Amino acid sequence: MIDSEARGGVTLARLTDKRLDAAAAPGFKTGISALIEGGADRIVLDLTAVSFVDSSGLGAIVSALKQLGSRGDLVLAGLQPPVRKLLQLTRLDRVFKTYDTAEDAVAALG
Amino acid sequence: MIDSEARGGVTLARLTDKRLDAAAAPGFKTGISALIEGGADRIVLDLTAVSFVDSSGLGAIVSALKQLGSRGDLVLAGLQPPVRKLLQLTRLDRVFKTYDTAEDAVAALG
Amino acid sequence: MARGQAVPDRRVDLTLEAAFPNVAMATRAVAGVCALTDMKPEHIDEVELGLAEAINNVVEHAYDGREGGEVRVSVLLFPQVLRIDIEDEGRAMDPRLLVDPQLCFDCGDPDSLPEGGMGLALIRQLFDAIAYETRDGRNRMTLTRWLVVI
Amino acid sequence: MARGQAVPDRRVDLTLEAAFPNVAMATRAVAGVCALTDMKPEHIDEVELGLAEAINNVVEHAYDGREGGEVRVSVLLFPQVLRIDIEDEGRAMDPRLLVDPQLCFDCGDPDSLPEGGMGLALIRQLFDAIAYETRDGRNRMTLTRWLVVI
Ligand SMILES: Nc1ncnc2c1ncn2[C@@H]1O[C@H](COP(=O)(O)OP(=O)(O)O)[C@@H](O)[C@H]1O
Ligand SMILES: Nc1ncnc2c1ncn2[C@@H]1O[C@H](COP(=O)(O)OP(=O)(O)O)[C@@H](O)[C@H]1O
Repeated sequence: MIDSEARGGVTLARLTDKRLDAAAAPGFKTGISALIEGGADRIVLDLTAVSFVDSSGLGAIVSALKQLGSRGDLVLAGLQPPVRKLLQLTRLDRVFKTYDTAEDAVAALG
Repeated sequence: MIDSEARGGVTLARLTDKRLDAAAAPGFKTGISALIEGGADRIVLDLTAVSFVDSSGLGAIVSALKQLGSRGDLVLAGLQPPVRKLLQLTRLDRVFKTYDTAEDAVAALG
Repeated sequence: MARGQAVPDRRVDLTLEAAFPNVAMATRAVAGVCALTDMKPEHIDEVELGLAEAINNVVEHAYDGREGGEVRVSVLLFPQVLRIDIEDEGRAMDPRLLVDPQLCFDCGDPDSLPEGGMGLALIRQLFDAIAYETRDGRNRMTLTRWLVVI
Repeated sequence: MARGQAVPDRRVDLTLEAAFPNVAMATRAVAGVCALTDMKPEHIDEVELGLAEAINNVVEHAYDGREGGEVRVSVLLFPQVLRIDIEDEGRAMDPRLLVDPQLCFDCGDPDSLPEGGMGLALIRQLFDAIAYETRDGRNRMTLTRWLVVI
């Protein structure tokens, strides 16, 4: 569900499923939390494959951001229009940095 | 439902709805039949807007072809992939001439 | 060999009143569900067409075009299979009609071209397996489509 | 003024067992149905999101995450309106929660960021009208979306 890859000091975490919804959120939370506990502190979440996120999925991303706290950074890449819309509607677009592609995001964090 | 237009001796009949299915077939049949009775004998059926045709819709097109008989011609234009597929599966692709665009079809019949 | 009944990962049941305008509501709904799988768009189109033919038949034949009848369409997603059950309480179909439905016509003879009678032949081509049974006045057609090549 | 009940042009009813994996079956089904209208893809996405939030709430709150409960989602297409009714027989919601649901947080304070509590605020933003009523142990949320600008 999360494919992760070290890119220098940056962790590129790619979601492989199409949906990050209430059914998928618990699995995502476990996976991303394990990455953070394993030492990932600068994380690019690549959502290129994800066509749908609901508030449970977004809540799980927020929870990862909180787990990182001030010692790290988590940014989003490859947002499809419905995902971008959800960020706007919840105003969390003011909280998350977003990049068009995962490569852009890795370069910015690296 | 059918927008028709005289192009020289050719009648360009454009379907405006997305679907030509069992719900729409009777209305289509009435409309196309009226065109033929009104004297249309070389007809281009422009299906560009149509994303779905079922066997009832296709049967209605066949019935128009039969109504024309040997004194006329009816060709199809702008077939979307699902419509092309239906023609193949029913082997009626051997019966109907098809053109990529309505303009191509009008030129060929004109 | 005793074989247990598999439980689908996900399921939704649709009910519609038997009337042609409602058929597209069900077929579009199933097409929408198919987007949860890895099916290609052209394969989803095939499911939509085959299902439209099957439900049209229920409206036209099982309920003879009379309104008021109920059609139930159950959509079951298994890891590798999409199963769609279509149920009605109308006139039963002779299941032998499903064995080898034909599309016969002579290209050269316009009068022989089919204006109908294509539904069952399409359904046969568009699904990997079809079953039909009548039990306690309830007819059920089961349409199965593999989501993977095995 | 006596006003009669409008009859939809087309209708389909969905039933699902209250479980998160089934929610997408219903929301994708409704997204598929929306393609019958002239709605733009981004508006269909909005309906899908708002409906997902509403059904998730039924699974999570009305049925407290317990399995076995039934959720019914009716999809009604009128010439200018899409109406979706979501019904359950679980715990009723206090309808005052719908009046003015808020999304409050402080961008500068990570601890204040919401991990939940966004559903009702999203639903409010994504539909033109929302109603909720409980009658005879049955809860019904009605979500309405105009298909045209009036
Ligand atoms: N669901 C059904 N219930 C009862 N009879 C059916 C059903 N489906 C098909 N049939 C019978 O099988 C025949 C062939 O069906 P089909 O190939 O779909 O063509 P058409 O519907 O155009 O007649 C129908 O004319 C009808 O007699
Ligand atoms: N369908 C429902 N049935 C019962 N209670 C509900 C329902 N929907 C929402 N609620 C109540 O309203 C609160 C706010 O819901 P919402 O904004 O969706 O956020 P969340 O679901 O994350 O708590 C819920 O915590 C719950 O108490």
